[in-house]
Amino acid sequence: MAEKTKKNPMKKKKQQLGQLANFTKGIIRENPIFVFLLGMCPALAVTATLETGVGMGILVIFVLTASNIVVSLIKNFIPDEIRIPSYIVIIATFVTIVGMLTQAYAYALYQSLGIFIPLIVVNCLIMGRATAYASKNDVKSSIIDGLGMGVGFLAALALIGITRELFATGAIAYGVYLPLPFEGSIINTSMYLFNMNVFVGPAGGFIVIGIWLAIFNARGNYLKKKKEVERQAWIEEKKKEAAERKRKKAMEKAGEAA
Amino acid sequence: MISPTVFFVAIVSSMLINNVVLMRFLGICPFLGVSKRTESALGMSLAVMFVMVVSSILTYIIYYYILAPLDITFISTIAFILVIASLVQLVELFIKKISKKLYKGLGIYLPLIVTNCAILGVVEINIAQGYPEDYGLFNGLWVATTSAFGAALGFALIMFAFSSIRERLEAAEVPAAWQGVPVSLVVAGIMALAFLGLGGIV
Amino acid sequence: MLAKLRMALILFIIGSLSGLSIVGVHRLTEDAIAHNELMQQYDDYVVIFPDIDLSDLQEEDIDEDIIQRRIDAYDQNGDLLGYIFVGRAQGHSGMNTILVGVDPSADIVKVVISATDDTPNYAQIIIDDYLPNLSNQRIDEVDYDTSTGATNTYNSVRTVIDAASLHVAGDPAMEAYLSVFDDAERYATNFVFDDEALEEEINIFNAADEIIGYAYIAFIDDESVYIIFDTDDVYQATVSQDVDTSVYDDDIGTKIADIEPEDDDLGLILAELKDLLTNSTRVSLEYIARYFELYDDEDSHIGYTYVGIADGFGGLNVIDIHINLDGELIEYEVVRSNDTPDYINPVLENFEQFIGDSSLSEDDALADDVTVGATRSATSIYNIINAAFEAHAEREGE
Amino acid sequence: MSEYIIGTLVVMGIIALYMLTFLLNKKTDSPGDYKIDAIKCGACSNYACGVKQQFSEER
Repeated sequence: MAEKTKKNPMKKKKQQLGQLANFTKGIIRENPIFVFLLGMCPALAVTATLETGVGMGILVIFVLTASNIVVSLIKNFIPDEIRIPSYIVIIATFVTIVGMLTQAYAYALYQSLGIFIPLIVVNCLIMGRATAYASKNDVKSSIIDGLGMGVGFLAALALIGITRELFATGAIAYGVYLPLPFEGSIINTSMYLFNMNVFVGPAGGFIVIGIWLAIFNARGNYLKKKKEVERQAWIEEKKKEAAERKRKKAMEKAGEAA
Repeated sequence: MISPTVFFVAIVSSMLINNVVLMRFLGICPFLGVSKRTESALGMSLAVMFVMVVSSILTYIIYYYILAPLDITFISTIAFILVIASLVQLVELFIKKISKKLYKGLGIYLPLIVTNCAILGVVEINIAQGYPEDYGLFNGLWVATTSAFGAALGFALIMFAFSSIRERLEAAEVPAAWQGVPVSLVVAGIMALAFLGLGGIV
Repeated sequence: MLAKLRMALILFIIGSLSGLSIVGVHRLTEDAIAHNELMQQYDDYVVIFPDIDLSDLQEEDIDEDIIQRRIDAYDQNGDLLGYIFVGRAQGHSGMNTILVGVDPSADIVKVVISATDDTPNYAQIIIDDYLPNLSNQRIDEVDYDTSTGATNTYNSVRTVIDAASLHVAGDPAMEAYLSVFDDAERYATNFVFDDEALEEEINIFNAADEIIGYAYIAFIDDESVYIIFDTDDVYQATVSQDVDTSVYDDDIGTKIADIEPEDDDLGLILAELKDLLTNSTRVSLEYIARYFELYDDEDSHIGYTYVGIADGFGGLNVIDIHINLDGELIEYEVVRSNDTPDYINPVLENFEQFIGDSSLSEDDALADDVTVGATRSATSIYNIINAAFEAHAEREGE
Repeated sequence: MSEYIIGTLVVMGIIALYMLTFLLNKKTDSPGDYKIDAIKCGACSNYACGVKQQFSEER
C-alpha cells in the first residue's frame, strides 16, 4: 500500500482523506454504543452524571488506543494460535495500569466508577477493535481508529450523561469527579423542576438509552427512506431517458427509412 | 459458625435487591443478546451460574490466600480475568470430553462468558465487600460463594422473565423506530422500576 | 519444536513485560494512592474543624455496632478543638458513614455524611436542609427536625448522633468525680429518687471495680449538681458549673451527720441528704440500695423498709418493701414506675398472696396467666422482693 | 526490588496457567461432528453483533 502511494500522489491524498474518515467513522456511522451496542454495561452504569460518563470515556480512549498500538506493533510476532489470549493479557495489563493511575490522580472519579474500571477489560469494544482492526493494520491507522472509536464511545456516554444529569438534578456540574482545577455548573436551573430521581437510578439509565436509540433509529429510518425515494426517482429518470433514447432511435430509424 | 440468616440475606440481597442486571448493570450484553428465546436464555443462565460460583470461589482464594499475603493485590484485575478465562477453557474442555449433548446445549455460551461482565463484576464486588472483615477469612468464602450464587439466580430470573416478555413483544405492534433493542431497554427500565420496590426487604 | 519454543519465548516476553509494567506503575502510584485514601478521610475532618492539625491526629478505635472511631482533633498550637466520631448506620440503601464533630463542651460542631449509597438527591436534601440545624446543639439533647422525604437517611444521622452522645468526651459527671477521686474509672446509677430535687444516687468505682465513693445528682435551677461523698459518708465536694458551692467548702472532710446545712437551695438538698444518709443503711445488692428502720406510731421498732430498684418495662421501677422483724413481708408499695398501670396493677395484686411469707415462690410469682404481656414489670418486682428477703437474711446474720 | 520479582512472577504464572488451559482446550476435539461457531462475526466474540443482526432481521 505504502509503495503504491509513493508512485501516485493522487492516491496519497485519497489516503489522507481516508484517515480522517477513519477517525470520524467511529463517532457517528459506526458509533460503538448507538450503532454496535458495544459496552452497554458502562453506558448504563456510569452515566448518572456527565462527568462520570466523560471520565469513563477518557479511560476507554486510553486503553483502546494503547492496546491498539501494542497489538498492531506485535501483530507479526504473535502466532495465530495464541492471538486472543495474548490480546486479553495486553488489555488487562493496560486496564490495571489505568486503574492505578486513576486511583492516584483522579480519586473521586475512581471512587464513582468503582468496579467499572476493572470491567473495561471485558468491554467488547476494546477486544473487538484489537481483533478486527489493529491486528490487520499499521500502527498509525490503528491509533486513529482507536481514538475515533474512543471518542465515539465518549460522545455517546456524554450524551446519555447529560440527559440523565439534567433530568435528575436540573444542573450539569463540573469539577466534581474529574480532577479539574475549577468547579461549578454549566447549566443550573436551580429549581426542582427536573428533579426526577428515577433518572439517577437504574430505571432511568435503561429508559434514557432506549429513547436515544429510538431517536437514532428514527433518523436512520428516515435517511434510508429518503435514499430509497431518491433512488426510485433516479431509476424513473433513467427509465425515462432510456425510453427517450429508444424513441429517438426509432425516429432516426424511421427517418433513415424515409 | 455464621448464622443461617447471613446466607439467606446474602442470597436475597444479591438476587433481588442488588440484581446484577437491573440494579448493577452487569451482563447487559447477554441480557439483550441471548434473551430472544426462553430456551437459550436458560442455557446461558445455567452456564453463567456455574462459572460465576466457581470463579467466585477461585478468585476469593487467590485474592485472600495468595495476593493479599504477598501484598500484591494491585494485580487483582489481570489475575481475575485470566482466572475466569482459564476456568471457562477448562469447563469447555471437560464438557467436550464428557458429553456431546451437554456441549451442544451449553458449549455455545461458554466462549461468550469470558467477555460477560457479570462474572468479573460479581467477582470484583465480592472482593470489594470485604467479607473476611465481617465473617473471618474462611467463613467469608462461604458468604462470598452464597452471594455469587444469589447473583447468578438473579441473572437467571431476569433472563427468564425478560425472554418471556420478549416473546410477547414479538407479537406486539411496535413503531418502526422502537423495534428491537430500544423497546427492550424501556421494558428493562420498567422492570428495574419494579425491582426498586424490593429495596426494603433486607 | 521450534514453533513451540518461539511461542514460549513470546509468552515469556509478554508476561514479563506485563508484570513489570504493572508493578512499575504500582510503585509509581502507590504513594499517591495512599495519600488519596488518607486525604479522603481527612477531607471530612477538615470540613468539621478547619483548623485541625492533620499531622497530630489521635484516633481511637471504638468498634461498637454504630460508632467505629473517635478522633481527637488538635489545632496547630496543640489546643483541643474537639472530637470527631465516625459511625455507620443503616440508610435507605446500605450503610451510611457519618461523622459527628463535637467541641469540648459537647456541642455539635458539624455533621458530615461521608459515604452513602442513598439516592443522591435525597441525601442532598438532608445535607442542605437538615444537617446545618444540628450544629451548635448539645449532643445529648438534640432537637431533631421532622424530616419529610429521605427519612431513612436522616434516621441514620440520628442513630449515629445518639450513639456518639454516649461517648462524648468530657462527660461532665465523670469530670466531677475525677476532680475528687483520681482513680475513678466508671460510675453507675445505684438508685433513683422519687424526689423533686434529688435525682440519682451514683456509685463510683475504681479500676478494680471497688466502690470508692458515692455521688448524688441534684437539680438547682435546672443545673446539675454533683454532691460527692466517700465511702464513709464524708463530704468531699459539690461540683456544678453555675451554682455557687463555696459556702460548704469548710465542711469538706466532715461527716454528713455533722454538717449544718444553711437555708439556701443547696442547703435544703444537703439537709435532705443528711436525713436520708443518717436514717438509712446502704446495702450492696443488685436490686436493693438501702434500708430504713421501720417504726410504728408508738415509735417501737417493728421492722425494716428495703428500697428496691429494677428495670421495668417503661424505665426504672422503685418499690418500698416492708418486712417485719421475723422476716415476713408486711407490705410493698410502688414509689415510682413508668409501666402502664393496666399491666403492672394485676402483677401487683398477684404479689399480695405472699404477704406474711418470708420467701417467694418463683412459679407463683411469675405465673404465666398473670405475667402475660407484663413480663418485665413482674420480673422487676419479683427481683426486688426477692432481693429484699436476701438483704434481710444477710442483715439478720450479722 | 523483590516486589518487582514477586509481582511479575505471579502475573506470569497466571498467564501461563491461562495459556495452558487455552491450548489444551484448543487441542481437544469437539465431540462428534458438532462444531460451535460462536465467533461468527470475527470482530468480537460477543453477542452484540448478534443483536445487530437480529435487529436488522426484525426489520
